[in-house]
Amino acid sequence: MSAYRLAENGHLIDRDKPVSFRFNGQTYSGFDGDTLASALLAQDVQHIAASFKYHRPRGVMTAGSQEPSGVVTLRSGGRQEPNCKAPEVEICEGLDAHPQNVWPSLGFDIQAVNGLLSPIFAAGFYYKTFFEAGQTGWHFFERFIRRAAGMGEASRLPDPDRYERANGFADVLVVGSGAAGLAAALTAARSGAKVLMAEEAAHFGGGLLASSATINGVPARQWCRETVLELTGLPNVTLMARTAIHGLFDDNTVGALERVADHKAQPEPHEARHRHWTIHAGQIVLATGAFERPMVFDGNDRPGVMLASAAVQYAACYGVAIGRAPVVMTNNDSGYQSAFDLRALGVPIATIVDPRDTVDPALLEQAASLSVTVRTGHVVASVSGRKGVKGVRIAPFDVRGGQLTGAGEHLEADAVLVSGGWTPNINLASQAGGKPAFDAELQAFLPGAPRPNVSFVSCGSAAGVFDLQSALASGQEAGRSATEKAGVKPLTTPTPTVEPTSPDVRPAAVFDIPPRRGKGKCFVDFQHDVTASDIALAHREGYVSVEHLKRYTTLGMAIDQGKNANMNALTLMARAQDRPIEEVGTTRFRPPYVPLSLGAIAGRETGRQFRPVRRSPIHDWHVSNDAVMLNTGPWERPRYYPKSGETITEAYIREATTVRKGVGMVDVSFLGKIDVQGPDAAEFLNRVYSNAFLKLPVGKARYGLMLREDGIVYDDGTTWRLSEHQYLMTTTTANAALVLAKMEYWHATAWPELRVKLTSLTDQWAGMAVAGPDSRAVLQAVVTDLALGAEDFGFMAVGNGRIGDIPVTIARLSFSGELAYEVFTASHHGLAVWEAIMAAGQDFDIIPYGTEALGTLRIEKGHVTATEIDGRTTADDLGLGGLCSKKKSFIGSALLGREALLENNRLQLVGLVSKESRALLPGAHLTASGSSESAGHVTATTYSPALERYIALGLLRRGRERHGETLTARFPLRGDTHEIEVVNPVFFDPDGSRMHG
Amino acid sequence: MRIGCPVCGDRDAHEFTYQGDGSRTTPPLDADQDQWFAHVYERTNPMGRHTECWLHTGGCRAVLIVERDTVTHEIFSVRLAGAQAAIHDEEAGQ
Amino acid sequence: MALRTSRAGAWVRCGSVGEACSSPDHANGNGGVIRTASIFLMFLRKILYYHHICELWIIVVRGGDEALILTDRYSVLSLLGEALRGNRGWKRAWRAAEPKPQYDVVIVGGGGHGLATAYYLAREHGLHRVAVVERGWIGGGNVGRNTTIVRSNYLLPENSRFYEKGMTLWEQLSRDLNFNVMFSQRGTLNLAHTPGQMDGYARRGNAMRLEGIDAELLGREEVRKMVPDMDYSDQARFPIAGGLLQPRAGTARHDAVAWGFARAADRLGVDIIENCEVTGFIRSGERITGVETTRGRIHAGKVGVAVAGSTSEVMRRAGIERLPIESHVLQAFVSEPLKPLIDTVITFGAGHLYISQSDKGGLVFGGDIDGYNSWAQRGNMPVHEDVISSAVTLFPNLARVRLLRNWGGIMDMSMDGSPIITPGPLPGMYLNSGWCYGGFKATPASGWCFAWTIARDAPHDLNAAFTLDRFAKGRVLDEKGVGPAPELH
Amino acid sequence: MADQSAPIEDGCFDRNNAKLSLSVEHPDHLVQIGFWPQSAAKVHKAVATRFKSKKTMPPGQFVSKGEALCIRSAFDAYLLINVDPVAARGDLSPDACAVTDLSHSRAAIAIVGPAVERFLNCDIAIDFSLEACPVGSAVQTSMHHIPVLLLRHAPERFVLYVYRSYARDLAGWMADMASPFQAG
Repeated sequence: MSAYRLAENGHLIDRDKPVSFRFNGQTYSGFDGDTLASALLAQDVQHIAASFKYHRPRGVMTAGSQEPSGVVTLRSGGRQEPNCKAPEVEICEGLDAHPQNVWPSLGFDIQAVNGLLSPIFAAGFYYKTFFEAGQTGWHFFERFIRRAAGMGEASRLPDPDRYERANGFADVLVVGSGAAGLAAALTAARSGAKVLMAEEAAHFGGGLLASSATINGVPARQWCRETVLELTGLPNVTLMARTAIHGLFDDNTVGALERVADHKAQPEPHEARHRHWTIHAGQIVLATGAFERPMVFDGNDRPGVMLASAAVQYAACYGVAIGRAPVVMTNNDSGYQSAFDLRALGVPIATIVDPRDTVDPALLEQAASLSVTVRTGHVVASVSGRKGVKGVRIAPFDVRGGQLTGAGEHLEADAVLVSGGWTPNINLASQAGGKPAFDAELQAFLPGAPRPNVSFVSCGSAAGVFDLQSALASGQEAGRSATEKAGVKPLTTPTPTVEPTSPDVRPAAVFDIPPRRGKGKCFVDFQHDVTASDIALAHREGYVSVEHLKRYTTLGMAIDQGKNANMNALTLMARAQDRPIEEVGTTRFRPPYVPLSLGAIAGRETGRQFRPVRRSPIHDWHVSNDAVMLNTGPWERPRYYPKSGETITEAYIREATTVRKGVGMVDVSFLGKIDVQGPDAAEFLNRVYSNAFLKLPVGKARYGLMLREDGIVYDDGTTWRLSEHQYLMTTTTANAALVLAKMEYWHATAWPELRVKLTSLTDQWAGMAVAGPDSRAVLQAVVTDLALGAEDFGFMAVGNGRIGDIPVTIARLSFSGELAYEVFTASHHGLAVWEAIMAAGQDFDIIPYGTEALGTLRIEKGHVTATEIDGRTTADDLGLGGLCSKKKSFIGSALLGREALLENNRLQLVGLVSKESRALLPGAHLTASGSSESAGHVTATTYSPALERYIALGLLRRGRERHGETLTARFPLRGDTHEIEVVNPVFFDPDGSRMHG
Repeated sequence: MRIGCPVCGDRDAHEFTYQGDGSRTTPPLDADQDQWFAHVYERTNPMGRHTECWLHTGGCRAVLIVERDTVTHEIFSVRLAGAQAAIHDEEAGQ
Repeated sequence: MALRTSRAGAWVRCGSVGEACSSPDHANGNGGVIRTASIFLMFLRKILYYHHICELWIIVVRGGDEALILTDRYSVLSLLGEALRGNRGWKRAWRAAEPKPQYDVVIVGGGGHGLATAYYLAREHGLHRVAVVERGWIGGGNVGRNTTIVRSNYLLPENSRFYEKGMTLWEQLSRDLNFNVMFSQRGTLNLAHTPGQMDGYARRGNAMRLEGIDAELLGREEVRKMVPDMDYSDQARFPIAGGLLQPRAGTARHDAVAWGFARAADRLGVDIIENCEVTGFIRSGERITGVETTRGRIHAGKVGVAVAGSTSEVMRRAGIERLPIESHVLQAFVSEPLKPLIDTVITFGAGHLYISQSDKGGLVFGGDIDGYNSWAQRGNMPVHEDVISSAVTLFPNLARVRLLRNWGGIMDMSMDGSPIITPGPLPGMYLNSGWCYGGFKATPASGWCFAWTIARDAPHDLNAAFTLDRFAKGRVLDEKGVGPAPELH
Repeated sequence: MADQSAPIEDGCFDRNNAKLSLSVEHPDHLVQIGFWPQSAAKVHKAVATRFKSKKTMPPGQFVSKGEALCIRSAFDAYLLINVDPVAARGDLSPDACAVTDLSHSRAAIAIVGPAVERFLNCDIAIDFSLEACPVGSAVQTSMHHIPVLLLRHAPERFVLYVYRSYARDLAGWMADMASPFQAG
């Protein structure tokens, strides 16, 4: 004896297309166009959920995204989706929905016992206990609290669906497609402005879809359809349904979620499930409508208690009657209109209860004509029934005193339709605007003025204009002014005529009915089970400010985001504080306006496509030669080239040994490369590098050290002078972008007079280092037009030659400490030059080597990299103090001399040798024997084939004075201690004879 | 937030990289330790109108001086820094 | 044991046990009988409590439905007792104090650090004539806006020792404050994705262990056992190589920390004065001797400033124009409430993301600051895209979970990423600032050290390094090694 | 010697249709001429004479003469395409300008079809409508954290230039991004 499908009506459903779906393990059938809520109500399934804390039976209260209670979980597996609002879920064949947060079942939920203990579980109870037995006690209780808390269960499997991002542009963005939205869009569109109208629901029209009014003589629905048809036909208009505008950010940048395929069993191949739009709007018209306001009375959360306008929508749009004997309670005239509309739609409304003593006689007359009894001066004091409405208690009520004035009487009823007034939807306006203003007539807040860098205008019920005719006019005016501000000449059209005039929504200030003798459960935030007594308790305990109240009671933090709770909470708070609501104020609304899938915001930047991959021109060769690759920031670099099952250690030892004894080649295309060109290039380099660069001759390269402005080492690399005005600077791979940006900053802000141009060449040049005693011979075998003999091409020489007919630039540099050359060529020819050198090197058993072997070689030479240049070390700390010129000023020179940077107990670069002939561990800490106080740490370790010992570099306090000392390298994470000896960091060929030979 | 790059036009702020307080003028390299300390370490950090330096890393790589309100994020002006500024002004003059 | 009566009721400071037992004013505060009875019962209760006999509370039912609970301690017994009486007996958590003209110490800023400082001034240093003046309502600033992570896994000893002191305070904070701050020691796991990152975490983890702090270096399979839902497939752009775990770290309920400290401080006589903005400072010569506020002048022997992101503006009102601090917006995000899904705190190593799940079921996460100066407590969408693409990359099952709320705090980013807790810069003034991302986890330690610094007019060893003049001397504490660029810390 | 000018895997764009098609392009040369206030007039004149354009073009545009294109990439730089470095310098002295050969630093991808604007807007927050971005526009922006240069040759034809090291990855990203436009 409750909700049922009406014989006719329901213009959004197609009665010829049945759709079967499952809920709570049972199969049901609805029609195409039904929502999960309307389809279940049509078959009298009202109890579909349990509340968060007390697990009270809950049903659907609204017809849209405002829904706080009717919340279910859809599907299972990777597409399982918790916390779905039943009125938003469009059913499709085979949809499987199930209740959430219930155990063992919806019908028999053990946790409902919480309801009996509710006095204990009042707001904030968990702050007052659970800590008596310390942390162990808390952790014990916490497990149960976490399992009881939380609504639905998220999937633990990867989501198979595709998500996308997109950007949209419009002169005028219209948010909402109700009367005001359509009027605004029409005005702007007809004026020729580029219009984008977004509607959160599946269909355009908003309140018009269930309105019994006529516009220009035709039913509102038809006017809406015709207007949408006209807009669809205009080329300058984009209409987006199922698209919620969720955020209004700086400079009219708007965030929107388009639910592309939620209404399908699953998306089409290549189709995104959701698309997140970033819309850049010239002007914004907020036609976001208003929420009908629930009222606070005993049992107001029972399934079957619903907003009056929602019941009208279910009847008009889905052909569903909410009950056979519903009672309407309203504190304003719109409740009457809903009752009359329901009667016209075939829903048998018997009684209207209105706390006001005097009511517009026309309404009473119309009620009488429909034999609907009206009980003025009365309210629904309480609802009886647990899993549905069995009956109500009607009682007399004193509006001024705000109290029941009698026991009242019981009335048979199977639904309670409530209208507690209307709250303009000012979420987006509040995100981006000033403080909202309280309207005493409407008992609600209106949008504040926009911030200076945001431009929007509110219209229709979102601006407190509820009369349909005025709303259309207000929409037109908003469309006109937005079009004008967007720089398009607006065309004005006469406002459509509306019959009959809309009911007056101004409410009597009755929003909560305190139960007699304080018994009874009156809910303010339905989903988080926050009751009127919780608010009184919060006030008593001093949580007086509106933000304290919300955080203490968790009011407004559920998935309806306070849409139903905020105004009633503020009213109760203002009364508790004995202050007008304007002074109590409201909290700032925060994005997003509706909950939105993380996948949509992430778009396609997940999994393998999370961040781009950068590859060297020689990449494919490395892969086809079994290189094991390593992520170095965005780059993929060869780490080592294992031969027939070699371990990484065996591979790098072989590679490093070959370079020391014969010849090897490593891809260095990853180095940052910058063209520094112009008449003042030399002066520029002299300012950014700590060592002198003015006199670097053409055809020579030099190692350069770059400091930060605070004197700490920033980056290093070699710079080659290619011609009088052109230098090629190389930087470390990791700092390439940062160094270029820093140099552009210094050039533009400090030295604009310098005639120099800085350009990235990282991808213009492929680079390879040929290193080893045989390197000269290999290159001489393949390079023409460039004499590479020891006397012709000395250390740090730079010259141009050819390999085949490919031009190459060669510099005699060495990072490995061997005789070595870096061969640069234009990227397109990188592979060809690499293969040519490999071919020429076959007679010398040339091998490719990777970053691991390069690490071994540089550690043996004591060359520093990012593990030593860690953003805290000075040049002197690293033994590079000599590179800080005393004869010039440079970036960092002024702050280099600060007290702490000159102390002698600083961490200094040292060499470390294992005294237990086993591998040293990077990240171990160096302690004087017998102490556990860290005096430094191990930065990089390797087995040294050249020295046949395990060696490492480290940073040690007063390191340079402690060569020969024995220390303990502690690695407590592995319980390892290791006796080591401090030595000079240049282990191998300290005088560089091999490099200079 | 959108920044009007004088070279590229109006662009979303994610194309730009903040380079720090733009109201400071880099001291000459041979200025003393106190001048450089004030430049490197001290900030007025106003609540309101603030001069900033941005780099259009996701676009033309111009260095820009932006005046912006640190409370409302409203941007009052954007101008080029360095040599580009001189060339821009000269051409705007024609 | 000082007996001090105020207008409404008897205060009894209870010796070394250091717990607050007093019965501040109750609703109508009348009648001498009540006062003497309450003092006698207080003694009785004190004796019983001292011998740790179970909590005793006495209901005195006095005519009508007015009842007086003589103890104001939270406990399961007081919860049950009050439940039977419709929860009408609970006291205000902190009194709505009116500003007095003179205090020994005035703390500017009613956030976590300001309230904690006032609490420790009263509890550790016996200073009761203390006021906390807050511009809005307490807990409205960063303490109510962070992602609730508590840890001490720092590299530099100056930082790790300070934050470890915080950890020891956190571990008994609920009992100290008699307020459940829900400190959930579920571990913090920093993920590494390259050998180099593993080495970096080894250095940090070993440094922690040498300082006696818990730390474990996990390999890929150990991480997978602990957090199975992350992406271990070959589709991962930056495969997980392992991670550094601090088992004792975790999360705490941020609002409870502010309210817990406020209530405990109030019980020790501290005046908490909300809606009281400091508009200027009272000086005699160079010395700061009080504050001008929107609710009148308040003189004080010492003034402590703990206003985090607003530091520059407040100090400007004391004539200090330039500081090594920039205010930046850091956004935070919370998802819809879910059944238990993530059981530890996780940070992503290949993008800036930290994520955990609150006890109410919402996933709480954040990442980088927006990168430009801001006092707006809100940010823009590019950060949403970066943080959330990192979250969905790390947990591919989160694509279908919904974002419920997004907000921002004002971070006082210092020039080396480490805080400032120091006497000065003017005589009679004490500064607590520079907290960048780390303010919430530091709340107890910052309060404890700042109280010591104010009471003793000299820093404790734990905050001796957090000076204002360290930058001029080059004695920076740069955890990340990115130098004097506030937006990079 | 294999020509490695296009690092994009063949078959990467194998789902082209009438709505949207992607293809690899092979520009010969790409040279940047950087200059300073003192030499601006001289360089403008040199470029104007080569490209027969009357006045100095503002940044964000390009002009073409035969195969050669000239983009004003900044107030102090031009980018010439299909003009070799020596010709690009012409008789401008090293004091007057910095000529940088970038011919090997970029790969090029042509994007053609009626869906080109919607496709670009998947990642790029720029209004590509013809009013906002007419033919002859040179747009320097970024896509998927990668800097790109877009030239609009025709209402439905853009050529995108991307740094070479990113090219293969961006091509894969664009192919995936194009799939909804090219499906069915």
